[in-house]
Amino acid sequence: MVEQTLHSLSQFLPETTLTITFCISILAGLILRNKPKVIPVISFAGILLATVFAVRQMGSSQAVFSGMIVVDPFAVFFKLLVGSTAVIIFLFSIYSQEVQSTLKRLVEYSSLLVAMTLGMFLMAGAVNLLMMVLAIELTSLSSYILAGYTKEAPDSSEASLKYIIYGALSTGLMLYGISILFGLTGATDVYAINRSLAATSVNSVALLIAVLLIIAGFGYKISAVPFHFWTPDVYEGAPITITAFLSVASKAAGFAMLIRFFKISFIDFNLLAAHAGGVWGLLQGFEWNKILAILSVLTMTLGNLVAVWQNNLKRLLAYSSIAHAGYMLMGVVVLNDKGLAAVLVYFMVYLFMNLGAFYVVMLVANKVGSEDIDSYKGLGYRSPFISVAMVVFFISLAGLPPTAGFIGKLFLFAALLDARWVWLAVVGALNSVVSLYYYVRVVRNMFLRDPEGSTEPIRFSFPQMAILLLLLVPTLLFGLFYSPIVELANASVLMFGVR
Amino acid sequence: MQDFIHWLQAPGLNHFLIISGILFSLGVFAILTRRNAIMVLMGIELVLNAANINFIAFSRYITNTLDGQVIAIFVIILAAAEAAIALAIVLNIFQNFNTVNVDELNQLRD
Amino acid sequence: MNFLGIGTLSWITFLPILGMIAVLLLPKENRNAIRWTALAITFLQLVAAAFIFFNFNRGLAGINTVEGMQFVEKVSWINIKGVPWFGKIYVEYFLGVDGLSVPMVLLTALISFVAVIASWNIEKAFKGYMVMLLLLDTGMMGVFVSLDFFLFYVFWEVMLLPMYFLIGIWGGPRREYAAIKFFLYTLLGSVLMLLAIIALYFSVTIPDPTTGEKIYTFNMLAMMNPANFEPGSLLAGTSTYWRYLAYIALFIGFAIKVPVFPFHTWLPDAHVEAPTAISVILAGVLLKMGTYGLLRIGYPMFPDAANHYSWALAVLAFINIVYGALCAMAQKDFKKLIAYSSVSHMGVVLLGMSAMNTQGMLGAVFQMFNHGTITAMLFLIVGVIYDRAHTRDLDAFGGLAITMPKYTGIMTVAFFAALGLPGLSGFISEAFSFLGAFQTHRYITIASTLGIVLTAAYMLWTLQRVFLGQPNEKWAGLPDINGRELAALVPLAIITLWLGVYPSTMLDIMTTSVNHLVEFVKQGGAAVAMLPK
Amino acid sequence: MSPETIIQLSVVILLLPLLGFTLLIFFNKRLPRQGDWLETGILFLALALSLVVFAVKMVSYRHETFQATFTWVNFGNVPGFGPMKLELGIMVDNLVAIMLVVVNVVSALVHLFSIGYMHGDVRYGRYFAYLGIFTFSMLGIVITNNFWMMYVFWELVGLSSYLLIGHWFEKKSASDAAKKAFVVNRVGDIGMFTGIMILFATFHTFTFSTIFESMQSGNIPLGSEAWLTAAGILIFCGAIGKSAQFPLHVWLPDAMEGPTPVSALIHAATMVAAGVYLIARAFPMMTADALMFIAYIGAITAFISATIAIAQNDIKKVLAYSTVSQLGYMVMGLGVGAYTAGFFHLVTHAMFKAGLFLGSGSVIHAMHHALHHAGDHHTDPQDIRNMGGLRSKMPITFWTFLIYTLAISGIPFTSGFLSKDEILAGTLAFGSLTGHKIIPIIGFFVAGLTAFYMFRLVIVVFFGEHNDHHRIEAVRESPKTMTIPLMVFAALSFFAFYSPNPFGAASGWFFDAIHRPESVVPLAVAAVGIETFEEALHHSHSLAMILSLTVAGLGILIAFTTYYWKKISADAVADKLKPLHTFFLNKWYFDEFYEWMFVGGTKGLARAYAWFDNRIIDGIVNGVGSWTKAITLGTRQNWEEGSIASIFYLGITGVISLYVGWIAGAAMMPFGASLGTMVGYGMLGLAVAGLTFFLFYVGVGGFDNSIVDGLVNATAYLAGFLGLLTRRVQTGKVQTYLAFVILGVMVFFLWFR
Repeated sequence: MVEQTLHSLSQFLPETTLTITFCISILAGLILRNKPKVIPVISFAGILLATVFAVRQMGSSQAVFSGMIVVDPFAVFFKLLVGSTAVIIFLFSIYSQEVQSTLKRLVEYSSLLVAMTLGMFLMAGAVNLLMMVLAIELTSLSSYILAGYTKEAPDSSEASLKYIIYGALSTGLMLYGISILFGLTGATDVYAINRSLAATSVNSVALLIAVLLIIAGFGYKISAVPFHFWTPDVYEGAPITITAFLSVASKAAGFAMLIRFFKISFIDFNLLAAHAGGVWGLLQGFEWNKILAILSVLTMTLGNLVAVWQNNLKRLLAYSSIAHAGYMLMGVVVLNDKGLAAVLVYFMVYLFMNLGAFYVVMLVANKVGSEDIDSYKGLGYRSPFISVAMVVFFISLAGLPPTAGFIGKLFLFAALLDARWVWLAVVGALNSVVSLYYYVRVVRNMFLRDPEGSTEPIRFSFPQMAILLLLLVPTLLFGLFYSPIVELANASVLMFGVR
Repeated sequence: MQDFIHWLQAPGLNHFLIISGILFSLGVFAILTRRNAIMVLMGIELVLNAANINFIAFSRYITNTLDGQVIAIFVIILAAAEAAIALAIVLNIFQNFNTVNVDELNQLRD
Repeated sequence: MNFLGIGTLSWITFLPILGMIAVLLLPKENRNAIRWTALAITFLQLVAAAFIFFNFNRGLAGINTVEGMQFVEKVSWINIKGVPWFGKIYVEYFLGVDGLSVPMVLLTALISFVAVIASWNIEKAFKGYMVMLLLLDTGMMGVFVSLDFFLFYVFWEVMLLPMYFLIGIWGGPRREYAAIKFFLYTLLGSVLMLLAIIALYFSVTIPDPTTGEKIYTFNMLAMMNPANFEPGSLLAGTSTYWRYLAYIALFIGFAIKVPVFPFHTWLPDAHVEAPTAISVILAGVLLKMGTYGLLRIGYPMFPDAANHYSWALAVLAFINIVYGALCAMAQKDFKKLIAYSSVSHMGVVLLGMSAMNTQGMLGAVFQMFNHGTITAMLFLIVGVIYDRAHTRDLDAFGGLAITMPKYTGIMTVAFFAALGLPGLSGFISEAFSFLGAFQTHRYITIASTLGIVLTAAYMLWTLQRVFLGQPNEKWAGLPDINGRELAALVPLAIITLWLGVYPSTMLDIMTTSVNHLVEFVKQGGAAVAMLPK
Repeated sequence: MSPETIIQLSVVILLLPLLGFTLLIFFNKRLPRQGDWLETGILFLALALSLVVFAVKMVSYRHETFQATFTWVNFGNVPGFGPMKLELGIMVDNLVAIMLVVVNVVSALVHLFSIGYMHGDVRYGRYFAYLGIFTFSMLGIVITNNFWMMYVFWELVGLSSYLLIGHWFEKKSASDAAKKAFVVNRVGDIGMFTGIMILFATFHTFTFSTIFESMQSGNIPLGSEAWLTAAGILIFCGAIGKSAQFPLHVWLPDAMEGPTPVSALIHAATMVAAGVYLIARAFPMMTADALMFIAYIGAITAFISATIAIAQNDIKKVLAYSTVSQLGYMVMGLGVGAYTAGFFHLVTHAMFKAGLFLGSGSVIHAMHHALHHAGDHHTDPQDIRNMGGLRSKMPITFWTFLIYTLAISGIPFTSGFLSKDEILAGTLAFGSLTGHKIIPIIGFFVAGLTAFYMFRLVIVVFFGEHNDHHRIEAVRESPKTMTIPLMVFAALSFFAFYSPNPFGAASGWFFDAIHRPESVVPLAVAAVGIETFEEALHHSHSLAMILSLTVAGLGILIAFTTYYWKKISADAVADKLKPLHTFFLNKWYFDEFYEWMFVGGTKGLARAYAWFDNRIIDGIVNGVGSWTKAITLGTRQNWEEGSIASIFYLGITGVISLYVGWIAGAAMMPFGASLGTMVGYGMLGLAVAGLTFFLFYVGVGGFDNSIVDGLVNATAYLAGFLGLLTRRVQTGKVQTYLAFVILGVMVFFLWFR
């Protein structure tokens, strides 16, 4: 038992690191009251270290802590994704006015970011429904506070309250669903659920209710329609850094859990072996992927159509991120590893392009003081480099070559067509046309319109540009040379205990 | 009628499930209708506890293990943590808006 | 073939990118340096195109064989090793030209060169304009030389953004609407095309030359060989539902670019609002991409569907020809009239393509080239008058033949070329298209000849309204066409005239390839032996 | 001289005028006298060369045909066919040799004439350049050995005609006429092109001889005799356009807006005769039906235009209609099988009609100067009612004009007598062989009419009293450059150049050189054979001569009685026959008819009774143009809404729309459909009808804007509206959100249950 725990601990190094960083951050905050700027450095170092440890886990595949958590390529991939996002968010925070203006509370900010990262790491590896709920809660509780981080601002606190009420209900629904599933299968461990479902048939109505309630929980996390309502409000109200973090990392962790839950719980492993490379067999004839397909269509369509009407860039990006969740859900619908690999590829490019877009919004908001689309008028002439970068991020988000966003879409559509989900692919493709419209609205304001008010050039410091390049270069490069991301994705779809 | 009384007299899994269902519904009802933020949070507690009852009932009648009970304990802790943070946020809201009426918090919309 | 270790086609494609970088490095104020750099670059490109033209082996067919392609450059680009559930992904940087693409390469180089001359005096953000123009140039050239579908698609989409900016920033009063309409419309087409590409991608495998492992590939030539289609894959077999659907998706993608009725409404807006040089490029090169795509991709990859829908294409061609001409006649705006005339003339290309025989296809490809040069002249001509009078209202002019005799002279050549006067190149391609189409679609072709009369009518009517009659007092002081404008127009006029008299200069390039394509499509894509010279 | 030299010389003849054009179009401003001497010199050189070719051909190679071809386009190894090449080339046979001389004679003399006539014109140099390109194109038509080049040069003469008619493009009427000429010709040309397409589809070549050989071996177009006939008629459509045959003859009178020498060269002697030449070239492939069609078209044209010519008062208009009439004669001649006669008439007519036009040019020139001298800018110098008594003032012009008139009237000892007589004999033979007696009847009637209206012209212009002494005093004979051509043409109008026998052309060199070619069409559809026809011709010769002399004499007599002796009052006759006279004066109301048909009461149904009196405003092109415009622009922009014309238009389009809708709905409805299906199809039909009507109402242009583009925009708006709608769901109230979550779960549950 002890041996097992010790072994588990050794495989738990990234999470342990984060936990310790969290503690140190808080303690250091108490001790170094006068030097609050040190704390983020500690947290940053901790997250960087945890990410490095996560990289070192690559290739291993095992269950730890009595099967509560697994360490497998799939989990490592998402840890890497979350870790990188956290690192980049810390870099953003250096230049975020919202964060820097409340210097005294930097301890809170950075330690909660660490906690949130920890929650997401756990989400990536959780294989027990209880573990999943706990991980979600850890993430959520931190994010509730962070969303309301600038607590003097009414927007921020309103966002925070909406977020917690919404999140709490979703957790409640999910727990209720889990309890029903527990009743039906007698287990909370996904492998056990799978075994139970494979062995005995269960009441299909009860199963449906349970799954729908659980989907409500996941849907909230990945902001899928109709569980998305919190997203625009919270994204708008929260500080930009937090919004960016939520839009990428939180979504990624949610997807990791969703995929793992469905793939392990409801797939017929016997059929899986027989049809290597083909479409998975479903247990109990329960076509959960159809639910996800509908969800996906609703999500991307609503996200895109509503985004057309947004004038606040943060809110526009919120809807855009909803739409992107819809695209990624398509990859889950197809029920094979190609689809999953496509989702992973998409996440990698999404990381760069979405963070890039948020970063530009943040930089501009710092200078102009507004996130309104009108404040972007003539920006192309005041700050060409930033604007060109924004154009690149936007056309990448819209999915045009030669940017990485295209590769993401390419692999998603490829997976869909390969599994003959042609109608869904067509819907997705048409949606990307709609999405172009609102991205181009911003581009139009930047280049086609003349500046309103000041026409002074806006200048940014070199490090600010360096961070931008850090995001810009991969967005372009992976559009033309995508072998690394695809190979990484291909290697990362492997889950512990499957096949 | 006789049967019903009989049924009532011999509590089993279904009794618990029905109670839990009622509790869940009440919770949801409270969440959707109460305008005071605190009351909404109370509704959420109801929902969580409905799940707890399910867990324990299933644990008792179906699996015969302690899994359900353990989960319930976790959920209770979780609910406490959530409530703590929620109350802090409500407090902050009250400072900013002078109200805890969730209906009036609609600055962020469309 | 190689210069500095880089192949001709790479040079011709990426020269503008080099120019773009050079322009970016130049100071904004130095307009002369910028314009001469751009001109030099496009001129070099033109030289490279001429080099290709003169060194092109007219006896090789190309189309579906890599041996038949010339100036081939083939480098592994993306090579992702296979996993059990996901085959090997192999994308090549694969360039090559055959008889279909060489005329287009020439056209692109020529029109780009002319466009730079026509852009000489752009006022606003000159540097940005040239950068965009050169980027656009690379995109266009790339489409015509790439033989890997992925590469093709990348180039195809790369054009969109510069075009959006060129229309949107430097365009007319309704530029924003026109630009976004162009962008969305074209994107709609290309996403459908993308789906078709993906479907093809998953249906076609080729064995790895070394290991024999099956690899998925974007190689266009591989996609043309029915033997490469995986049995049981989405697009395997012939004349299946999915194959027709994929063909239609591809077709819509290309049809929007052509544009084919009813997908043409972006065109009048975009052409009218774009600055002169961009209208020239739009009409001169961009429209050809649609028909080129159909010939290069749609036909050889889906010969069954192409045959099946050839009548539908003919009907669409008829509608394009007649409807476009009628719409042109209804216009009061000079530029819009020319824009609609493009719809009509591209209909001739479609008609020739629907013929599925040598004369028709030859006519179609030749018409692509000729329409490129002729319509470029027409737009330049409109640009000249708009620069001077700041109006394009057809009824506002009159008697310009007296005020601007040289201008009228060159205009006459362009107008008569557009209405298909023998001795000018437009006639030959039109006549060949009709001759070919008649053999396949008798009555539709006869009906389409109506377009010939209508074209003559609206062209001459325009000519009369603008150039003939008593000179309008208001425009008495208009200066005649200047040297720079002549420099843009005269080469085009000479080409039009030369090809009208001796078309073999261009036709010889195409015949072998076109014959091969016809044979290939007729046989339903069955492997066709190389045809003798 | 070897055949090669003949070919080479012919090529030189062909290219000389092109050289002139190229030099003049670019350098006319820099050359002394704007280069008229250059172009004229070139033409006389070409004339000399063509005379050499003609002489050598006639003397040494009378029965041979020379061809020279080159590969113009190589189609390579065409799938399903094998190697295919497009060979173009030229040929020289007797037809060509004669035509070369005819074209060059007329052209050279017109050049010479123009030096005087066009003196001081604003675009003097360009005028000569245009003459050059015209001559080049015309020679191209003559010399080619294939349909392709025929079509190419066919269009090119159209271009030169366009340029020359529109020479004075400042005048709206001139540019209108030019446009009309080009577009109407294009209508004919697409017919010709379709014919060529039919031939090419089968024979894959354009060369006459190859096509005919292949046809002779039983290979007919598209494998059906109907298509063969169609091909013949369609090719003839080209001639209908270019030779101004009914119903496309309307452009020629308008073309008189061009300078008069141009009318002489293009619209009298050469270009309009190209149609006749085309028929002669394509003659072997004409079936009996096609020839019958040709004969009737020719006869109708001859008759209609002769009647119109009677009532015209513009000197050039009279000659224009006379030209149309004579062209009809030639076409009729070819159609009935009198091949040689038809072609012969082309040659003789070219000489005297060119002379007539140049003569009229001389008169107009003189009148113009006289009026100018008198400071009179209102009197029309072309109206014959303003002339009279010019005989003494312009003796050379008068005498030559009289000779031409005698020739065209068919008086013995003139060339016109010879050719006309042969044609009339041919029609008689045709009538007796086929029973279509109406053709000879028209032929003789028109011969009489011709004599009548031509003498009317001569009498009114040259005899009688001048009605304005002051004006006539200033009239002077034209300069030498103008009178010399007149005299040459007059000389060429005598019989001696064509036949030693003034009463029979058959004994002359012409009939020896030109023979009707053997038909290559299948026997079943071929026209009457040559021998049979010759036989019948032989029998009708004497009768034809007597009859033709009689009607010509009668015509002249009536003309003199009416206009010279004034025994019959022309006005009184005109009064008595008022409707008829108005009818002729208004050119049979062709323009009006087209207008009425196409414009549909532009002038209003309310004035239906008065439509006989309507002024001539638009021509057929404008008529079709108005309709086309109506289709492109719709009611709103074409006509005032609520006007009679618009109501008429809407009525017609309404009927069309209903018909289209009916086809879409009712005709597609499956038999025995249920009520629901029927209603559905009915709705579909109504929708289609509505859409069609809307198309007509707003025009194609409006349709494109409102419907096609509208659909695109509507899609965008719909998407936007949906977005706006869903945006409203985001109320900002968290409880609403939660309600939606619960609702969402429930809906999903119900959906997937």
